[in-house]
Amino acid sequence: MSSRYIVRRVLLFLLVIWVGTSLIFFLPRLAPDRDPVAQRLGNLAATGGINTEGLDEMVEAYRAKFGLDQPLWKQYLNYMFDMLRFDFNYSIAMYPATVFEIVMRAVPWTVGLLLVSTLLAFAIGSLVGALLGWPRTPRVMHWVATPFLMMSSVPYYILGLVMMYVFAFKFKWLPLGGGSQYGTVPTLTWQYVWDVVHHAILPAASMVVAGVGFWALSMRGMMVTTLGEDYVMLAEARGLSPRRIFFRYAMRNAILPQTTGLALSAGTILSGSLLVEVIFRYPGMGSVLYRAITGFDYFMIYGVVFFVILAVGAATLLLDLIYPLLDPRIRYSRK
Amino acid sequence: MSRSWGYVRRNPLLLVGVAMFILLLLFWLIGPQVIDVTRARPISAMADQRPSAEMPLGSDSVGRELLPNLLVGSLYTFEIGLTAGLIGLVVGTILGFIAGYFGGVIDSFISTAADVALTIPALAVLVVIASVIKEVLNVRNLALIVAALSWMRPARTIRSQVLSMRERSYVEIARLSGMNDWQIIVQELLPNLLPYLAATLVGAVAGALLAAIGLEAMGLGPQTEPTLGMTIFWCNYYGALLRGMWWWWAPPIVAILYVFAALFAISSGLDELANPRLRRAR
Amino acid sequence: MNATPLLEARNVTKVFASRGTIGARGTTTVAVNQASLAIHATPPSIVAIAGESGSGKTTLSRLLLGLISPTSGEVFYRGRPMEAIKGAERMAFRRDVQAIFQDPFEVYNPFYRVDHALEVPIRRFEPHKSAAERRALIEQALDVVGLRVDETLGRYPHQLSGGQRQRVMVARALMLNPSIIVADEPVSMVDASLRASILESLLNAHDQRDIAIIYITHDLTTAYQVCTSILMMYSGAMVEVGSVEPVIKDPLHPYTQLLVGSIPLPDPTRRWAAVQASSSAAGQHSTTQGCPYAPRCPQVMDICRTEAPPLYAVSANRAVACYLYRGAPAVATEDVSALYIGA
Amino acid sequence: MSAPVLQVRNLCVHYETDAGPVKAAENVTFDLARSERMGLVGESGSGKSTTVLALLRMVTPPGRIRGGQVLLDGADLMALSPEQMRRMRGSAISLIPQAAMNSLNPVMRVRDHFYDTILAHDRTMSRAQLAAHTGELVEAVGLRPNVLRMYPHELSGGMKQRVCIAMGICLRPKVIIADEPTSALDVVVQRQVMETLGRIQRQLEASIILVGHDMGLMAQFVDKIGIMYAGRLVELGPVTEVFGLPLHPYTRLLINTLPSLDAKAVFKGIPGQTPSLLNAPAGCAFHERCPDAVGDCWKAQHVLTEVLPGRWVACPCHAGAAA
Repeated sequence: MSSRYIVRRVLLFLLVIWVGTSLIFFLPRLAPDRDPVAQRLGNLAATGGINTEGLDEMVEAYRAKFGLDQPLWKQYLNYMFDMLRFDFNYSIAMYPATVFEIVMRAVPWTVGLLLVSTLLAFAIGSLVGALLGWPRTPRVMHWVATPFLMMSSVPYYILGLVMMYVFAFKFKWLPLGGGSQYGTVPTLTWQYVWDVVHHAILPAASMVVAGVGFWALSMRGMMVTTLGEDYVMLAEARGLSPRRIFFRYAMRNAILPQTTGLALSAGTILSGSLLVEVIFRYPGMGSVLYRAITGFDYFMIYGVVFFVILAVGAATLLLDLIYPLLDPRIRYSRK
Repeated sequence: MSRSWGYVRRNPLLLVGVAMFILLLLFWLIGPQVIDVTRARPISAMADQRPSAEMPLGSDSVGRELLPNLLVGSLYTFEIGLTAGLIGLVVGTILGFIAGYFGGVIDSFISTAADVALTIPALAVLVVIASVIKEVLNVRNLALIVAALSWMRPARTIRSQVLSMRERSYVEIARLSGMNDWQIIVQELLPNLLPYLAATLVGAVAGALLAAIGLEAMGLGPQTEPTLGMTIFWCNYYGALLRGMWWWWAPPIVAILYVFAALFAISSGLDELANPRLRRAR
Repeated sequence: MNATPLLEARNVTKVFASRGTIGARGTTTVAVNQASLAIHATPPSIVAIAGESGSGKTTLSRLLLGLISPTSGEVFYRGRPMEAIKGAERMAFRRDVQAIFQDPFEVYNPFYRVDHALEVPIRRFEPHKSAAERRALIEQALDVVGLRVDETLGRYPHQLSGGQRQRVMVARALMLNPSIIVADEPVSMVDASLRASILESLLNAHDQRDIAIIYITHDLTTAYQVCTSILMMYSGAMVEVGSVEPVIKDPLHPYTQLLVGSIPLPDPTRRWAAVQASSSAAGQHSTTQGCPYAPRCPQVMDICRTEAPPLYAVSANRAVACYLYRGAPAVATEDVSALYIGA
Repeated sequence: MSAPVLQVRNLCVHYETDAGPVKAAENVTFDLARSERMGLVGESGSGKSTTVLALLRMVTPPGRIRGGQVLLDGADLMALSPEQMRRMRGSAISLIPQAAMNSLNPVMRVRDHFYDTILAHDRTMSRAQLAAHTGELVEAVGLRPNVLRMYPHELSGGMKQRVCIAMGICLRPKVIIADEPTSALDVVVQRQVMETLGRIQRQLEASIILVGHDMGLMAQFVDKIGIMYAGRLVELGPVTEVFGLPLHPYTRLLINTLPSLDAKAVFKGIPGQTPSLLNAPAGCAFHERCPDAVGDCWKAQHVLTEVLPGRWVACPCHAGAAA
C-alpha cells in the first residue's frame, strides 16, 4: 500500500482533531468581553446550584486556567494540554465523578448500538440498492422498497419516537427506554444479555429502518452508473452468469463510492444516534450529553464533544485505511 | 421552455414535491388569517386539553394552544432551514468555484478545509456554541450558527463539477472568443450548474433542518419560540408520550415528516434531471 | 524569410506538476521538451505537428494559443513575447489566432444553442455591431462552409451531426478573419465521408484568404495531404522536421520510419510489410537523459542512452534528431524553425 | 469455399423511441466461412455496432431484435434459451471489445478475468490446468506471464487490448467479433495488435468479423468486406474486388474520400448528411446523396443481390449484371 496515502490520512485525522478541539475552544469565546461559562458557574455557586459540593473548587480551578486574567493563548495551551491527557475535570452535576469516568461508562453502550445498527443498515441498504439498480430484479421489489426510500431522509429520532409510541407505548411489546431493566447488575448471564438486546431493539430498529433507505438510494445510483461500464457489458459477452456479474462486477465496484459515503456520513450518523439515545433514555453518550446540557454541566459537555470528535475522526480514518484494501487502484498506485 | 416542461411532466416525483411544498406555503399564508397566532404563547389556553372543536389540536402542559403552535413553529423551523441552507449554498458555491476553477494552492486549502470541516461532526460544535449562548439564542442566531457548518457539501459538489467542466473544450473556445475568467464562470459554467445548484440547495436545506431540529431536540434552540424541534424537546421534557398526549407530539412529527418527504421528492426529481442515467433504472 | 514570424515558439518546455494535498508530493510530466516552431504570415505557413498520443503535440498547440504558458522558453506573437501582450493588444491577439478542436461536441456549451458559439466572439470582438449585422456575419460564415442557415441556427449541439458541428466551428474561426488557425485533430472524430469537406475548407481558407494553418494530427496521411512542412514529435521532443514530402516519403528517424510503416493504407494490395515492430513494451516513461526513443529504438547506440541528440541538418529541407546522422552539421533548436518549418 | 460457419439472415433490430421505431439494423444478411476474415464498415449510426450486439443477443431495451436468424453451424442462436445463449457467448462466439481502456474489471487481477471466463463454461478444469492454459494464452498474444498478477490499471492500452484478445480466444470460439478493437490506440500499437489478432486467428482457424469505420484498417486485414449504410448492408464482396471496383455508389464515393500518399491536396467528400434512422427517407436511404440516382430510387428499397459471383450489392444500377 502506498505509504504516502497512509501518512496523508493520519495527518488529516490529526488535523481534524486539532481543528475540532480548537474550534470548540475559540468559538464560545468570540462572545464579546464576557466569559459566559465563568458567569454561569458563578451563578451556580451563588444560588447553590444542583450540587454545591466541590463547586467552589471547580470554579477556582476554572478561573485559574481559563479566567479572564489569563491571556488567551495561555488558556488555549492549558486547554489543549488537558484534552491530550483526557483530563476534562470533574462533572459539575455528579461530583466527585470525573468526566472521563462517566464518559467511559457510556461509551460501550453507544459503540455497541451504533456499530450494530450502522453495519446492519449499510449491509442491507447496499444489497437492496444493488437489487433496485439491477434490471432483472422483479418489479415487486421496487414496490416493497419505496417506503424505505421515502424514509431515508427522515431523522432517526423522529422515526424512533413513532416506533416507541407504536411498539412500546401502544402494544407494549418492547421496553419504553433505558439500556436494561432498571436496577439490574451487569452480569454475563443469558438473562442479562437478553435484557440488553431487548432494550436495544427499538433504538436500533429506528436507526436501521431510516438507514436502509439512505444506503439503498445511493447504492442504486452507483449501481446504475456501474452497469453502464464497458467491463459489465464485456462480462456478459464472455458468457458469465448473471449472478457472477451482479456480485463480482457490478456490486463489487458500486460498493467503492458507497464506502466513501459511509466515511463522509460518520458524523451525521453519530449525531443521529446520540439523539436516538436521548429519546430512548439509552445510557450512552447521547443521554450523558443531554443531561449535561440541561444541567449546564460545562466540563461534561466538553468531554463528550471531544470524544464525539475523536470517535468520528477515528471512524473516518479507519474507513480511509480500509478503502485501499477494496480498491487496488489506490493500493497499487504507481509513482 | 416547452422542453423543460416536458421533462417535468415525465418526472412525477419533482411534481409531487413541488405540490407538497405549495400546500405548505398555502398553510403559512392562509393560516394566520384563520388562526390566532398569539395563542402559541404559554398560558394562553387551559393546559393539557385534548383536541376539541374549539382547540383543534388541543393544548400542552404550559398552556400553548397547539394549532397556532404548529403554524408558527413550522414556519420558524423552515425559516431556519432555508436561511442556513441558502447561506451555505452561496458560500459553498463561491468557494467551490474558486477552488475548482483556479486550482493550485487556494484549491488545496479550500478542499482540505472542507474535508476537515466535514469530518468534524457538526452537532458537536453546534452543541458547544449553542449551550454557551443558550439564553440569547433566537431563530436568526440559530440559522446563522447552522449556516456556518452548511457550506462544505455544496463546496465539494460544485468544486468537482467545475473541475470536470473546466476541462471541456467549450471553456477554451470561450477564451478564444475573448471572454475573461469571470465571464466564463458566469456565462459558460454557471448555467450548466443550475440543476446541480437546485439539488444542492435542497440538500443543504435538508441538512440544515436536520442539524437545527437535532439541536433543538436537545433543548438548544430558541427557548421562547415553539419551533418544531423545541416542541419535541418540550414533549420529551414533560413526558408527553408517556402521558398519552398524542396531540402534542404527533403534529410536529407529522410536520417534520411532511417537510422531509417534500424535500426528498424534490431532490430525487432534480437528481433525475441532472443525472439522466437514473431514469433508466425505473 | 526575414520577416518577423506571426507566431513563434522558441525552445519551449512545458512541465505539468500534479499537486497533492497535505503530505503528498506531486508528480511531474515533461509534456513538451525544447520545441521550436515559427509560423509566417507572408506567405502563410501551413505546418503539421504530428505524433502519437502523449507526444506533446496538443500541449504545444495550447502554448501557441496562449492558453497555457511555458515552463521555460518563450512564445512570441508578431515578435512580442506572449506575456507582454495585455489589454487591447491581447484582444487583438485572441481574435487573430483562432482554433478548431478535436471533439466537435465538447466545444459547444450544452446549455446554449449553437448560435451562442458564433455570437459570443462577435459580441466580444466587435461590440458595436448590431444584432442584424451579427446575424449577417454569421449567415455569411455558414455559407462559406456550405451549411444551410435554417438547418443550423436555433438548434442545440446534440441536434446536429458531428460533421455539421465541426463545420460550424470552422465557420466560427473563419468569421473572425484570423491570420492563423490552429486545428487540433479537426477530423479525427468526424465520419470519413465528411472529413474531406472540412479539410477542404481549411485549405481554401489558406489558399484564398492567406490564413496560416497549424494542423495537429496523429494521421500522417492527412498531414501529407494538407501541409507543406511537418514537425514530428515523440515524447515531447522534436525528432524530425522539414518539408512534408521527404519526411513522409523517405523518413530518416527510426521513429518516423516505424510510424510511416504502420499507416494502414486503404489499399488491399499494399499491406503492412511483415516486419515485426520492435519492443511491445511501448512504455510512456521516458528517461530523463538521452534520446527519448532509445528504449524502443531498434538501432539504439550507447550514446543514445546518455545524451539527447541535437538536430542534424541532413539536407537543405530537413533536420533529424538522431545520432545515426551525426555526420551532418548540428543546428540549434531555435534556428530549426526558421530553416525548415513554415517555408 | 467451405460451408459457412455463420449465416445471418434478415436480421432486424429496432429501437423503440417516443417518436417511433428507429430501424438500427434492417434485413442484414451475410455468410461467414470458416477461417474467413470479414470486415463490416460503416460510419457512425450505420448500424454496425447494433448488428454485432444482435449477433450476441445482447441488445438491451429500448432496443429489440425484431426478426431474422443467426445460424451458427446450423443452429439458430435466436431460438436458444437465455441460459443456452449465455453458454454460447465466449465459447462459440466471442467478442473483442471497443475501448479496451475500460473493458476489464478494475478490482480484479487479470488472471481472475480468465478464470471467470473459463469457469463460466467449464467447471471441470482444475486450478493447475487453468493456470497452465492462461499462461499459454497470454504468451500467445505476446505478453509476459507477470501481467496475470497485475490489475488492469497497471497495463497500457495496447496491453489491455491484448488481454482482451487472449480472453476472446480462451475457449477456442468459432467466430470472433472484434468491434473497433484498436480505435483508442496509436497507429504503431494498432498495427501490433492487429498483427497479433491475425496470427491467433490463423492458428485457431477461427472466423473473424472486424467491425470498424477505418477503411485503411479493413484494406490491411480482411478478406471480405461488407459496407453498411443507414442500417442496411449495401455492398458485400472480396476486399480486393470491392476496393478495385466498387459497385455501390456509396462505396465508390467512400473509397474516393480516403486520403492516400499518392496525390496531394485532392479532397473528395460525399455531399449531404447521413439520414436520420427515425424518419428514413422512402426508397434507397442513399438516394439523396447519390450521383447516380435514377427515377425509382426514391420509391423502392433495393435488396442485396448477388450481381457477380461473390459480389452482392443493393443498387438498381447493377441489377442488370445479375441477369
